[in-house]
Amino acid sequence: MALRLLTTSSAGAPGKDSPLAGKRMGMVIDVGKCQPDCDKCIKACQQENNVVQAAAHKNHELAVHWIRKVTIRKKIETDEKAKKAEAAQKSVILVCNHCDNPPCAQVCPVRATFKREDGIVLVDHHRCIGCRYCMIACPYNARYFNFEDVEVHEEDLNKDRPKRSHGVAESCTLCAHRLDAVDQDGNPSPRVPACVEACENGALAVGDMNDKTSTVYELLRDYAVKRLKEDLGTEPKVHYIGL
Amino acid sequence: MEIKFERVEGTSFQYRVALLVFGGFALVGLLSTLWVMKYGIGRTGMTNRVPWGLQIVMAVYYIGLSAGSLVISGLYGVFGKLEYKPFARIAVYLATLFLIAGLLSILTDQGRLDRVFVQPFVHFNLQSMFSINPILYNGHILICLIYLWALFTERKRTTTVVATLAFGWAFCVHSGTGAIFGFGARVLYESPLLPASFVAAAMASGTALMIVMIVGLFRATNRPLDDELICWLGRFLAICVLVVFYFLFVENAYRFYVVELREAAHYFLFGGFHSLLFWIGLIFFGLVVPMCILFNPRTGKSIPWIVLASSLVIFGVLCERYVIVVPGLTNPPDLFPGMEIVHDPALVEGYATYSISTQEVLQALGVLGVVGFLFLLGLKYLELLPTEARIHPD
Amino acid sequence: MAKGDKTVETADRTSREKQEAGALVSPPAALADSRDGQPGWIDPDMDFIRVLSRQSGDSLKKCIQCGTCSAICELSPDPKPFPRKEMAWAVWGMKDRLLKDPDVWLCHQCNDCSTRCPRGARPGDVLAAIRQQSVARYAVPRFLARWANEPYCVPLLLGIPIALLTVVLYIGNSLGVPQPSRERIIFPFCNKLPHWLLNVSFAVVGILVLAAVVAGAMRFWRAMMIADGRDGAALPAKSPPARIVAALKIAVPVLWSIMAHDSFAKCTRTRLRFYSHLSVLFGFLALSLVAVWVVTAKVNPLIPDGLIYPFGFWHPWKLLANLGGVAILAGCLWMVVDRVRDNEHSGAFSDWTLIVTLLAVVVTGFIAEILHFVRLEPHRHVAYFTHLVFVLTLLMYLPYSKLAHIVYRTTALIYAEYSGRNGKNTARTAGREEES
Amino acid sequence: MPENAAHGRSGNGRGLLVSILVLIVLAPLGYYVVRGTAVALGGKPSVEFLERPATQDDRCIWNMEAGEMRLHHWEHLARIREDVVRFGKRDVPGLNECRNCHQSRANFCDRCHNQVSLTPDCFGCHYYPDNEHWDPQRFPER
Repeated sequence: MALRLLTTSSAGAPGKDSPLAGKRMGMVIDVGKCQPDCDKCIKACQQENNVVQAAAHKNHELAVHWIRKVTIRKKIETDEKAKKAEAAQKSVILVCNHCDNPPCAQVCPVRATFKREDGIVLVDHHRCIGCRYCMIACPYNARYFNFEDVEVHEEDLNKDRPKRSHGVAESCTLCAHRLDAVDQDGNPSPRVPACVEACENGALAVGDMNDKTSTVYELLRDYAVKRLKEDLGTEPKVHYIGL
Repeated sequence: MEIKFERVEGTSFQYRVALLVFGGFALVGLLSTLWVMKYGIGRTGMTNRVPWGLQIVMAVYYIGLSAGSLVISGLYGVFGKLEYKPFARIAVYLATLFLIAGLLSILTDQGRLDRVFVQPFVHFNLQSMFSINPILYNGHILICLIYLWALFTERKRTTTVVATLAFGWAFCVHSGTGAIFGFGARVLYESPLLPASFVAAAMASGTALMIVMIVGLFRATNRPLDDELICWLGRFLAICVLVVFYFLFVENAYRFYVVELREAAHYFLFGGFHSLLFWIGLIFFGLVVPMCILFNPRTGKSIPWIVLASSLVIFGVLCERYVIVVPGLTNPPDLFPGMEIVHDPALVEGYATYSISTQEVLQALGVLGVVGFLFLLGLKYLELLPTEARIHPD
Repeated sequence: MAKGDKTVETADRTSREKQEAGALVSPPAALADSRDGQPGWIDPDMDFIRVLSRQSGDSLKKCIQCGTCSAICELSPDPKPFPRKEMAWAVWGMKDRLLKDPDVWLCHQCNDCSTRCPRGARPGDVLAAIRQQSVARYAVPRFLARWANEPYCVPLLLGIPIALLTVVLYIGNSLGVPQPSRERIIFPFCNKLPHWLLNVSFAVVGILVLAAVVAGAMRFWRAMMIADGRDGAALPAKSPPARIVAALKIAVPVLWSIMAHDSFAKCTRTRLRFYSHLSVLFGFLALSLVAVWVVTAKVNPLIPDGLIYPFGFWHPWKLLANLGGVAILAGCLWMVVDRVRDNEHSGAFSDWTLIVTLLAVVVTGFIAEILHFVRLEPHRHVAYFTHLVFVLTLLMYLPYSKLAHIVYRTTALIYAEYSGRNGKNTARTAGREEES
Repeated sequence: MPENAAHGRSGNGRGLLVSILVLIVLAPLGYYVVRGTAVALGGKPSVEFLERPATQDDRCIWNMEAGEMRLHHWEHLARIREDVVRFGKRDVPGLNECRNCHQSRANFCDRCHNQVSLTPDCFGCHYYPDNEHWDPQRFPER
């Protein structure tokens, strides 16, 4: 492990040596490749980020879901069952959209929710006071609250990742800890997020949208993409192909 | 015209029972809040889809009541109407208490109460209404206290200055509270009319509360009170109610007019329990019946009828606060326009539900208990109530 | 006791007093006691009269020497009762006579006399103003006592402890004076402030204050002795141990009666004063004891295995300190309420300074404690610094501010006991009066 | 003297009240006398140092001396926390790395925190083994 001597120089402000400078992380989801009855990405996320316990919550509405999957179809006004069945169903992955203008960060009274330099929207659990204003402000219902402490078995735990205590809000972090990972010498050695790693169909991609060599860049260049609720001007960075 | 203010003796059986009841409420509220601090707010009716519940409703309601009380004191303080001087002190005292109640309601609702007293002071976000409002609220409490002091020491010029300041500040406070809900994420919140209609409802409920309080207190302590004063307040209340009605009408008409909002408007008006509260609680009992009473020349001059109308308005505005806060959350955001969600294994599809839990009721009672307790103590130890309130003293 | 009884007795006492007082402090007797010893000659100190008048709302002009005050006062001894004679002396500007008078300090200012004066004069306030003058005369050095009672000196007075602490912190932090190794006191979580240096400087200030207190008390004692004509008279016992025993015999009951608030308990105007002063006194004692314990921990033989500072919440000293803080807070707030309620007597400047300083000490202390527990950096250090400033203010000006009553009232009470003024040794007093 | 007219409080009751107050004020002194005697008679002193890693080196991986660590660890942790959470700098060992050497939370963290009544919320979320199987040899004598 590389040792950076802790001197009095504060690492407070993002300086030139910031590993995040110049990046703009984004996600591309290919709806067409997503298999309807596959939930590998969700399982992987829960395992990686210790949300598995929260997901096993007795009350479904109190559980935390960083990544979830909904099935949608065209709205058909008629009541004919046959027609309804005809309409193509799609499985759509929903995560935090990591907006460029995040309303959650705007309304947070203590700046616990913030947008990182590379565009990832995170919650500082050490600071959150649990007012849940961010959940009200989020147009995507992508924020979740830890209503209760959840008992965790030590063997189920990913010990390098925090578990949760009650009273703080949270959402998908785009596995920032994996993207920021460093190797033995302190050089960046990013890994892809857990959900992307788990997806066998290649439906998910996460990367730097400014980096011309990244998959995300190529996908965004080659395909027409849609974003959710673009009319609100939140500029989400999660893009859908074939929605 | 010399007005004498006198403390109540506070030795009667009823007074002690009231003190005991409110004290008990406060204790229950304290215990349930401690429970929440230890175990989290999982036992409330709130969920990930409806993250705000009764406590926020009550906070908004209390802050509104505070505004209205201040309006009554402003009749003397700002506009110099001497015949309302007898009510000035009690009005300002109530305004202060209700603002404290609003703050307490918000406080008890936080997930990490231990951090609330530290983090907001260290990290400040001026873009957030939740950061701006505490300044407005605490400033308002401070101004109210100065106002109270000026009234107690009978400083006439200071009273006028502070009262005017408090009046203006109160408008900021209540617009600020309305602005909490003003953003695009929730269809039913997104309305520039909200702060204005918020102020109107606040005036109505506050005036109504003052009428009930004044009549109740004067009757209970056997102090003479001129009916004419209350009748005038009743007419003022009627106008406020009319304005509230107007704003509600415009808001809903607008929602029906805009195509994108039509579905939400339909949900708001005919969507479930909140629609019941809206039609029965707010429109019928809260606005229509009081207006019938107040605009009727016979009942509009009878004190019991006016008190009845006021009580109904107080209840109606509580319903209004509920239908502001909750339906906006239970109505889900339309993530896929033109599509419908068939299956969502994580969250329940469609409209969410919210039901008030015992836990929240206990906390709300606790806040009420604290305020009621302080109010009773104030009656005993401060010279709040006049010996009489007459337009033409003998 | 029924109200009727009391009235009868008071009336009875008033008439008796009036005759007695007339005999004792009629003008000729007072004249004989004038400043330069010439019989029949009074040299009024006009400044003194002016100061007293200002601080007591022109009470001196209102006094008609009716003696109601002396009759009502529960603390006044039967022979030569106060405050009537003090009022007379004050009117005549007999500063020297008044400042040597232990009776001025026997008054605990319950203001029974002020509320019941038929002319609306306030003897209680007059005596308070005299006490303040008395502190100014006996304090060492005198100019500090003068400053301590001037509102425009407040910035200067606050500036001194701030400067002192800043210098200490500068020496400790910036100049990097090393922490002595092998500390007996362990600071597991706090070294932003150079505690050992703070302890040393507080101890030095404490010793200086103690010296000033002792010097002031001795001056006062000697002055009272001279005034009583018993200069050079010693305690009856001869040998030193016997003397100490004799001194203790006098001092211990007096100290106990101070702690028990015997005098306050006699005050009829309001019961509030008894409780407020009781809680402030014991809170002060508790906090002083804790402070002394922490400051002297390095040399304290009672600490067997080092002292961990800051204490945990359930540590006995911490519990005591918190209790003491709450007691002072409650007591001071009571005092504030008492003074605000009483429109006539709202307290002098020195009075308010003491209450406000005490409140500031306690409130900043609690804030510092809370910030310590929430570990808010660097706010907790700022709060602690402010707290230290107020503590140092309180400590430094103890011999000069209103707080000096700790010293002078105790001295006066002991002297009163010693000289038989408190009515127990009336024979001696009576004999002396016949002589004069 | 109408002494008993002093609003009905008898001298005895007051004496009792004051005696109790004096006792309360002096109680901690008594506590120290008892404890000092116990230590003098061979009892265990209550101030103990904390668990150290097996290596004799007095330096932590943060390259700091133990005393320095004891005085400043939370400030460094807070700074690392800001670095990691807000600025994505993960090249410095944080709380997760402490447990590689100091294996018992009870002995390495809680003891001192309990002594001064501090309850940091670190362990509500961050895993730290609470095993009691620490090596007593690691306890250096005072």
